[in-house]
Amino acid sequence: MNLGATWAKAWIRTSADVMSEHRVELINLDREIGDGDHGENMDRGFQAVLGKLDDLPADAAPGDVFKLVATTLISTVGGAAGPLYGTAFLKAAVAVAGALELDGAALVALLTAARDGIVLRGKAELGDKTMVDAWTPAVDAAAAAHEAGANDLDILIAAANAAEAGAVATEPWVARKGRASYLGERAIGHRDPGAQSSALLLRAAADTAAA
Amino acid sequence: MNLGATWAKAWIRTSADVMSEHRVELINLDREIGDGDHGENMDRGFQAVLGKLDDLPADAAPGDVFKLVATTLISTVGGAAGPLYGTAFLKAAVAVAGALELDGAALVALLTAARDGIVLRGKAELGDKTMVDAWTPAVDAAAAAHEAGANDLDILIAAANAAEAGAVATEPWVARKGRASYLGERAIGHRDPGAQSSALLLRAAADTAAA
Amino acid sequence: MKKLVNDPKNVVDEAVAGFGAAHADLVSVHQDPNFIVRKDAPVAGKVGLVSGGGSGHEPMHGGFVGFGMLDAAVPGAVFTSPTPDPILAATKAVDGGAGVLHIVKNYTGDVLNFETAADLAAADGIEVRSVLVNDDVAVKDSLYTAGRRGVAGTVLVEKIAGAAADRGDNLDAVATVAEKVIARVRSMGVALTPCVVPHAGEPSFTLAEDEIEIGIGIHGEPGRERIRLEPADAIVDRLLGPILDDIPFVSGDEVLLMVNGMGGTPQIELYIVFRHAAEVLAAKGLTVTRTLVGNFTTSLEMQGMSITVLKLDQELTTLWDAPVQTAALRWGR
Amino acid sequence: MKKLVNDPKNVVDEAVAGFGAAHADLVSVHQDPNFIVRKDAPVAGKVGLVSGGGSGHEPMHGGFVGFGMLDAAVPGAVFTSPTPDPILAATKAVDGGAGVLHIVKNYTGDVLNFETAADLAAADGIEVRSVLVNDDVAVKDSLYTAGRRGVAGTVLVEKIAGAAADRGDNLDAVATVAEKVIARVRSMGVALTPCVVPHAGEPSFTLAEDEIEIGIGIHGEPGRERIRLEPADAIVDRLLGPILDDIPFVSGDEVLLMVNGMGGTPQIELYIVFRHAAEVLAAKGLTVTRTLVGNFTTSLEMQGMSITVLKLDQELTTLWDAPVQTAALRWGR
Ligand SMILES: Nc1ncnc2c1ncn2[C@@H]1O[C@H](COP(=O)(O)OP(=O)(O)O)[C@@H](O)[C@H]1O
Ligand SMILES: Nc1ncnc2c1ncn2[C@@H]1O[C@H](COP(=O)(O)OP(=O)(O)O)[C@@H](O)[C@H]1O
Ligand SMILES: [Mg+2]
Ligand SMILES: [Mg+2]
Ligand SMILES: [Mg+2]
Ligand SMILES: [Mg+2]
Repeated sequence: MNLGATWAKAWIRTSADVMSEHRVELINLDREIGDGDHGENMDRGFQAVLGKLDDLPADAAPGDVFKLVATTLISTVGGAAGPLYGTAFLKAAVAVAGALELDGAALVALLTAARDGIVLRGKAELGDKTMVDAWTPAVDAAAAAHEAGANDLDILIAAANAAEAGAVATEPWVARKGRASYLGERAIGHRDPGAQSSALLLRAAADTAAA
Repeated sequence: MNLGATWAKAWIRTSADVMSEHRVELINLDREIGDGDHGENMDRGFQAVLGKLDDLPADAAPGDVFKLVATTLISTVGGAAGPLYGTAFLKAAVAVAGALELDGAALVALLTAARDGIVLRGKAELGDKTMVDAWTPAVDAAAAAHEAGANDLDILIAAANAAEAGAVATEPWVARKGRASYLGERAIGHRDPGAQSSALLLRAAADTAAA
Repeated sequence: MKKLVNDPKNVVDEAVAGFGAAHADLVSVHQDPNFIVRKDAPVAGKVGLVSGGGSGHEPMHGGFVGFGMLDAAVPGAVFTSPTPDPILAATKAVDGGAGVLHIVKNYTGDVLNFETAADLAAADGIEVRSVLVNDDVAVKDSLYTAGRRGVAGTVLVEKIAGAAADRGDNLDAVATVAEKVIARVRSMGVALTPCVVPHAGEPSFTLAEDEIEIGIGIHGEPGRERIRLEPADAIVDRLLGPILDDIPFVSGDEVLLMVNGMGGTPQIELYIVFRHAAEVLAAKGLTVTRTLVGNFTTSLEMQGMSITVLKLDQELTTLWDAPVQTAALRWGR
Repeated sequence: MKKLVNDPKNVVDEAVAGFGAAHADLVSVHQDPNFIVRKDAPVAGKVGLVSGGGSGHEPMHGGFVGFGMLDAAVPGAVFTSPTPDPILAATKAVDGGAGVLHIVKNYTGDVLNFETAADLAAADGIEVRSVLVNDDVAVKDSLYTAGRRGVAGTVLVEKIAGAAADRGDNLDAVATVAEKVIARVRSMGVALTPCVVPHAGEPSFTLAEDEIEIGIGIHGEPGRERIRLEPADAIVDRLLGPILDDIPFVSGDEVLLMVNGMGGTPQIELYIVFRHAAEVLAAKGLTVTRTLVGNFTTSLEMQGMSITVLKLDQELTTLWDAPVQTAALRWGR
């Protein structure tokens, strides 16, 4: 699939399905080292987005889709994840503003802007055991794939793979941001829920591009 | 043993031990159809009596012992059992006032007065599933044994046996007095805790007389 | 059993001591025997109000001692009526010469022990009247039971009678208004979980993960009926039915609606219950003009709640609104 | 999971509606988005106070809306910070022209959502200041954590800042007194049982029959340390140690001592805790001049409690004593 508005909407629709499907898994991860709401938050947010996607004008660009996602997540998710994902999509929307179809460079710019937005709001560094630990490897892998001449789909697959690996990599760590940081050593052995939802989101991006 | 003050005190001391030993059993009976405090109440009360028995003058009569038991139970047991047992011992004390040693007739008078005291305070009838269902058979058995010419010990054994049978007999009944009456049909199958503690008390009377 | 206690035998003594330390501006606490009196007791010329009963129902009754409500509260052992001694001592401590009203919940133990204390007080020349609260419609008031139990409606009796006493009503008048509240108040409760008496160490009954008890009392005693867990609104309907049938309440009545937590239920659930209860009353044409939501008459850590409805009139509303200054109920000063 | 709820998705909406119905004399409730404001909001010329956060901590914050305390409370989903929209709407609803103070508990989600709302309000020409409450000494305030959490001390910040606003202090002054309370208040908590978030349906952690969690927060999150159950007094010692070391409090200080139930703990246990906590403070030479005991900052039905100590001075004591008229805290009117 070309990476135009149709793909952007499909990505978001698939993400909504994925968040519903993985709601309990994300809740359980968050019960272990947080407060047990992450799956509920993501599901609520993406369901709200789903209800609004059809209101977009027919000529909406991908950036318009992401802007709608941003404002809807900000106004429905709450918690830490709401502002963080909201800012990510807002910055992503700005990064690809105007483009009707995204090429590899735009994809990398989109992912980079999203990650930068999360870091801007949350001030987390790599290794703090947050969603940044999924996004930064994803950005790096996407950039490397693009540089190596990969096509759009492969860039997204590289990003999704790296995000998944990044989420898994958070397991042995102590957390330094978010609720899990209160736990000290007891966070060890548990995957960060936000890193996991980030990996799900990026996998959805690749899956819809492959369709 | 002759049924003088020494016996009266021994009876009460043994009762204190028995209530401690059966504390959990009585609590459990009361958890089933009451509020789970009967064993605690009886134990607290008889332990308090124990602490005061030695203060009795050397020439105290059985009636004095029972009066002390009455006032102490009234002021330490609380709940339904406190006033009921308290009144029982108070009326028993009056019934045998002055006597230094109890004969068969006095024993029957004592038991009758105790039972009447309980009925006076609690207004329960036979079959209401209360301690009366232990006391009334005990009184009847004691009277019958006395009439048949039994000795003191055998009168007490007859009373204890009848009280135990009476307590067991409460099991299939619906209650019409006390907390168990709130349960309606659901009280069926459970022994009344107060009938059980009454049986324990009367068994202690017989056991100490046998010693 | 996990509880924030030291020796289970000292639970009541320590809690009463802590209560006294925490509310020294409102009450004085006497220990051995335990009772709690208004800081300014006895109030000369005022009818004294004494209530009491087993502990484990906090804030009832100690939390209701103070201006405009009780003069004294007498806590027994957990779920065990106090003995006559502390009731007598409290009665004497609050007698301001105008007599004392005993507000007694209708349980055999409470009735007998307060009765004895009242006799002893009378022998000491104190005029004592007693009222028996029996608002629990879960238990049929018949010859074949010990009668209906006193539950959360007791709080309303204490508040309203307390206001009457503090405005200067005499003993007869205070007893009369207390009886009036008793005649017009009905309650019924539900338990989601049992509670554990500290000295027993085990729950008084067990409920499966999908079961609830309808018609429980406040002593961790089993209720009348065990059913499968239902949505909150359905449970509310189950409790309100018998309550509204009992008096009966009629369209146009003004009522006070109380939703009382049993101790372990989050407030968020009590308000969910309140919302639907108010809807049901409105649908019956009743106007909820006064409200009370919270933990007032509890059963230790039991999860569950009771609903209480009081039929108001001008007098009762005025007395309800009168200032009250206690640890658990406070307004107007 | 047994709860008095209907559809778990509607828990907050229904509870907020019930709260509004129960306390219509004190507050107005707006739904979709949910926020609760003082009946007389906006109060012209008065600094508006807004707090909020995830639901499940009731009575915090809705129970503290009213004269002398908050102008608005913004409840999020259970244990989830509200989004900026309702915070913004509440901020606008209480702006009486003197600016608005946001009282924010220090959690990433709360901080970020209130930040966004404050930016949006500023863009609408409303002057907004924010204070971050972070009284929980269980979490070390270091570069390697999200900082200390805001827990029950929040209630004291809201009461005292609310009194300052109602006596006419300007935004700077109200923010300053709020910061002063934050600088002088410390808390720590313990859980005996976990709690169950309605939409999760499972407890956030599990504890064996003889285990307790020391240093829990208020979101059903695990604490810092799991130990064997101990007598209440020993647990109190464990919590008070870090609290008293942190500021530090010194002999001669006057303090407010708060014992806060986590939602499922019987009051009788809270007073047992209070008793020993007061003893310990006295032994350190601290004078407990003000007290607060009850469920104020809860974690749904969690059994446990937290202890909060605030170092008072004349100003804070005066503001604490000032009249307050809310659903959960009320005196002086
Ligand atoms: N400062 C931060 N920077 C980046 N991500 C963060 C930060 N704080 C929290 N997160 C992410 O947010 C996730 C938790 O989201 P969620 O459970 O929805 O919110 P809350 O923690 O408010 O309950 C964490 O797993 C983590 O990935
Ligand atoms: N009206 C009554 N007459 C006689 N016995 C009664 C009456 N009411 C209760 N009892 C007895 O009291 C026992 C309960 O005592 P206890 O548990 O100590 O008091 P409470 O019921 O106040 O908790 C019952 O098992 C029953 O035998
Ligand atoms: Mg979370
Ligand atoms: Mg009992
Ligand atoms: Mg009892
Ligand atoms: Mg959360």
